[in-house]
Amino acid sequence: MNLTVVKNATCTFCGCVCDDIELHANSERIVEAKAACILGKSWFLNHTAERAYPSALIDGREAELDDAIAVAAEYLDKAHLPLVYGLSNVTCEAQREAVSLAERLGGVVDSHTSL
Amino acid sequence: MRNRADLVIYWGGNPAECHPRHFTKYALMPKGKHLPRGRKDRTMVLVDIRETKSVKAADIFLQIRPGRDFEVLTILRAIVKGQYVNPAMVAETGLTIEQLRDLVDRMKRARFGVMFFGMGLSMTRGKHMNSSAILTLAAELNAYTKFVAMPMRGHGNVTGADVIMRWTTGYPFGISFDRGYPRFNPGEFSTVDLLVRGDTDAALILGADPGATMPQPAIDHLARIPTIVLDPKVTHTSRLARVHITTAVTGISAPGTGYRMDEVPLPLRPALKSPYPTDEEVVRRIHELVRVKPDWLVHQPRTTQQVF
Amino acid sequence: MLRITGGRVYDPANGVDGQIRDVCIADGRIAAAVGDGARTLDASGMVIFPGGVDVHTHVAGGAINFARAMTPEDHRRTVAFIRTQTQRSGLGGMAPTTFATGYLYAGMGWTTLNEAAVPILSAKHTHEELRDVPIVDKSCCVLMANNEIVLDLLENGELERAKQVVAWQIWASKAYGVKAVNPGGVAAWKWGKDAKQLSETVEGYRKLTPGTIITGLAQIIDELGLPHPLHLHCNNLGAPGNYTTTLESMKSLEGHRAHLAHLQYHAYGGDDWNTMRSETEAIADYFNAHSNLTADAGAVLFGNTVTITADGPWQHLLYKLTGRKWGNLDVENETGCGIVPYTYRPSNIVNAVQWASGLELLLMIKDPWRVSLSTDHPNGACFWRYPEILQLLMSADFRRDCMAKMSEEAKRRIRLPELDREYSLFEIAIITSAGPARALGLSNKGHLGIGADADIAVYNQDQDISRMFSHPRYVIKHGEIVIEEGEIRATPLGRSYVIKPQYESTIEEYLRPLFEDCYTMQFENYPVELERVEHAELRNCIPAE
Amino acid sequence: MLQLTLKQNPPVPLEAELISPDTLARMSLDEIRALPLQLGKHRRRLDEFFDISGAPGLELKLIGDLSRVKWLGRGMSQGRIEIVGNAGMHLGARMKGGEIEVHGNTGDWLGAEMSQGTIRVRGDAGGQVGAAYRGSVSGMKNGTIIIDGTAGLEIGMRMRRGLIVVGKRVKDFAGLQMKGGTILLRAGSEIRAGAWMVRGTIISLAPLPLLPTFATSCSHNPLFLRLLARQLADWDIALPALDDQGTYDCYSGDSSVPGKGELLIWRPRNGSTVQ
Repeated sequence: MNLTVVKNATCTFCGCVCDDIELHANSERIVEAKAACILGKSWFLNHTAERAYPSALIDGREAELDDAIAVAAEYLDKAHLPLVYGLSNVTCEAQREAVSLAERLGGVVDSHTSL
Repeated sequence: MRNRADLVIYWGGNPAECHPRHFTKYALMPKGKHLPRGRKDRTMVLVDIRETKSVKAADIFLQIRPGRDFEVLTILRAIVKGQYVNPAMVAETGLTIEQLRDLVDRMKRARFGVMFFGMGLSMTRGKHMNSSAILTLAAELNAYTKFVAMPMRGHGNVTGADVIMRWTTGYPFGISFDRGYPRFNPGEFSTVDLLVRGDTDAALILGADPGATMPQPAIDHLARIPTIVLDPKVTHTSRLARVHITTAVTGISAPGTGYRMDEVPLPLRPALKSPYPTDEEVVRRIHELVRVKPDWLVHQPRTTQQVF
Repeated sequence: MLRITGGRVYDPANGVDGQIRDVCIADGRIAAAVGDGARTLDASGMVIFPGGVDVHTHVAGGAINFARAMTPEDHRRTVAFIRTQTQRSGLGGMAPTTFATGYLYAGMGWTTLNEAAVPILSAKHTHEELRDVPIVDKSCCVLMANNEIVLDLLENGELERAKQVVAWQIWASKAYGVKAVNPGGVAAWKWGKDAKQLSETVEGYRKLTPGTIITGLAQIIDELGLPHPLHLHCNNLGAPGNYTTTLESMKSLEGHRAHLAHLQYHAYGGDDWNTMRSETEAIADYFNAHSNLTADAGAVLFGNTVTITADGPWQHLLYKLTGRKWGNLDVENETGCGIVPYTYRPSNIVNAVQWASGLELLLMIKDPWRVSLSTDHPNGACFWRYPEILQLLMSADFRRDCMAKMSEEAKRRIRLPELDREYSLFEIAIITSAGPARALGLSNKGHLGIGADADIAVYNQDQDISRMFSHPRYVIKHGEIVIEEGEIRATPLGRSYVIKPQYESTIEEYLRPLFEDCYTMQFENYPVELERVEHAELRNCIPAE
Repeated sequence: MLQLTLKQNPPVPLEAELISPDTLARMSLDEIRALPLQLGKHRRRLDEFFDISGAPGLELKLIGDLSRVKWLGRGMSQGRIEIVGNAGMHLGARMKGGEIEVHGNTGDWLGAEMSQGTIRVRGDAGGQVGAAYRGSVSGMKNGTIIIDGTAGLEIGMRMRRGLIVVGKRVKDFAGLQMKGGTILLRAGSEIRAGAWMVRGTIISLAPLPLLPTFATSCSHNPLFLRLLARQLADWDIALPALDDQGTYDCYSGDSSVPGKGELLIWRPRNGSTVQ
């Protein structure tokens, strides 16, 4: 089977964000992460493209994505002071959306920095 | 710093294990334009409370007693300025006045000094004042030579969050929008404080697993209120949440941008295709649903004098 | 479609000086006529200006973003913009948030701005921020005069290759022009040194001097045919006696085009802070006689601000002088950027000289087309205080009132008391819009001729000049009414102007190892993707033969 | 006197900066009932949370556990607020005059950046008492804050003038970056008192862990303490200032700044104590 090779890939495991990693992947998992350190290797090799988890859970039961999004929106909209927290292991694009959502919600947005 | 830093100080961090390539790729080993012999042209000082694997890489290891970072940094500030320090009390830090004087000498003699500080400094007793102490020391050293200090961020893209919040809201973290504009007050709007006091009534958690790391009262409150988790895995927090949504993995199956700890943005190049949506997409879809609900801000003016 | 009737039109580029005439707008541009169905704005008793253009400001990028985090107390003081269904929230003040920056610029009738200092590694970040500056159109200048790769080439006299490198870096950073900050001085600051004299060898080099850097870059930019000339922040900023350095810099630019940034900060005489005085006359005399140069004022207003600059040495000096908080940002980067909150006071003689010098330059430079209004935001004052400067320029009496508060000693150090010139509205339209647009080479901006971008500010005709320019009745951006009666009506995204100069693709192979070594990032990961630049619009270069 | 009794504990903090004598004295009861309070992002009427009795005036009595009610008396310049119960964060922040008395505990930022007036807390206070908000150049500029119980971190941070008295042991960083004024710690503090202080005085009646950047100067009873003692007597607070009771060990610092602040630590003679 052919491997996809991604050059100059970036590792977001630690704050160094090394961008010189070469990834070799089949359709399901990364089989090699050249130049990555020991932490980076385990980060890259431990994730797969398989469906290891249900799309969504509502109250612990498997649920459809659309339903989970609708329930989430309902809870957040109803709250007086919702909190949007985390933002570490996500992309900047997701972070921008999260700040924008917090503003819409009239809530609090916060990251690991405050710890 | 790769090209110039001849004095590299790590404070309260263990790069050998937590940032393995920091030594080799960025700060310590590389041969720089002005440091042709690489590691040999640099002096590395490690300040920590215990002997970690990073000690092997250090020229000088200063082991200080737990919880004395602020005192040591404050003493250094005084020594830099040639001010009085009580020698008897210096001993309580675990170091001698000679060791500290030697460090200050090296700092002043350096052509370009850099201090990286880790969570061993910023998360221990004194917290933000410890960070403030090391940043102030670096600023004051610029009266003698070029000196900078920089936090060693722990997790992936926490720097990105910081940077984005700053340009969109003016503040780096802990921001409340409840009055329709950004307000900032660490201790009031910071997550642990909010949760421990029970001051929030819903939570959306993404890119973090507070259920595994926060103090128990904070976790208890997350379990009490409707909590929504976006994560590639079912995490500790997912288990106590009302809603969990599985998302693609940042940089592995989700494309986008990530910030390096020195605030340089880098493209993320995913190697896998995820069966799950990205965090970005899920947050946007939640936003779209909220947007069409009645707005809580309809009767407000467009600008306002701030409450705080 | 829109028709504005009954207003006095000031369109200096087309020689219109306050005549009452209709302005018609169709498809975002000025049109000869519009149909009867067009909305009509009655502008009787009002004046119509082309939208303001800021040739030199700092509104996005690592430095201003650091300043934001350093000034929470200032954010709390300001009036807040509240989120609406269509508008993001924001905070104004000394270092406004990105959204507020767009609202505040548009809110006084400015519709285009040039972010003047983008460190090469910050380019991607800067564009990300600029995407969140709504309403206004944007361009930016990338820093090059302390770029190690360029400096090494200039040191070795490899001008042709340096040109290729500069061209590649402009395109990779999606910049519009090239900025030189304290040429060689910032490189020296990495050793805690500075480069004060044009003929002095830069620390760390064998023969390279600030002078060679300036001439080399100016020549490269002319040869590449960039629409905006070399944007030069001269050496020795802010230091007493620095006017000689500035004169030398101007002389080294003969035969080339150049734009001198915040000239006020480079026009001081005296030997130290105790004897510092204004030498604007010497600067203005030379400048008046050399039409290859344009400049912006970098005027100072009394009050609070935060000073940020890529000029690290100056910032550290300021920190030592003031003892206020200080942040010094430094990445693998040719900027030792410093940030210091600062208050300019009329009682302080140095500040008084700075205040007067900016105004003197604006009054003594005879050709308004070659000098633009700027405060080097946020360094001299915040951009949203421009109307106060316009009032000072238009009223000699008002200037005298302001000077009454200054000490006699301060007045002996300046020329302002002797200057009676008062700007006309026509001249104001030049220094705020037509002139800077021309300096930037933006042919579709700064005028109301047919086909120009319909960026228009409509002000009440008012004796109170500051009030007049602070509160436009209408602001139109690309044909859309964005401000009406002091309210934000729409927050469209602006466009970004980007240049693609020609370079040979072989330069990439030369650059790759140097770049990766200098910046600890992969060469392929550096360039800013064009699609990440909001509404990018490519502008042409006209290379010299 | 107007009396407001809390009916229900709000689910998230209630911001009530409009509850202050300056605002309420000018209003009718109907206007007061309709006064907007901020419950998270939602704007609510005052009478949703409070029972109202009495007549509007410069005197205000608040009853109930108001520990989730923030910004009470913000910026007040006159009159008096009496709180029977606890109060939330920012009580009396930026106040310019008048008086607040709390028969209970208060949250953080009590009297933060106040410039005049008096606050008395019978119970405990939180952190940042009389402090500067993040980034501000100075904390309280004048006025008096007296706390019978304990207080938290960073009390008097960057304060410029005025007096803070705390009855029980306070947490770290008392008088952090202090620029003037007086802090009296009647039962001492945890570590780092006086850190980075520029000027001002911290008096402790109990032994205090010192930073290494403080130098011993002398042992004596400064004259100004007698004046302070007289002032404190009005509040029924005893301050030893006479030689037959003991002396104060004086230290100066913080030398890292370098600063000229003073730390006075009481050493009683022959086990004589202060209650």
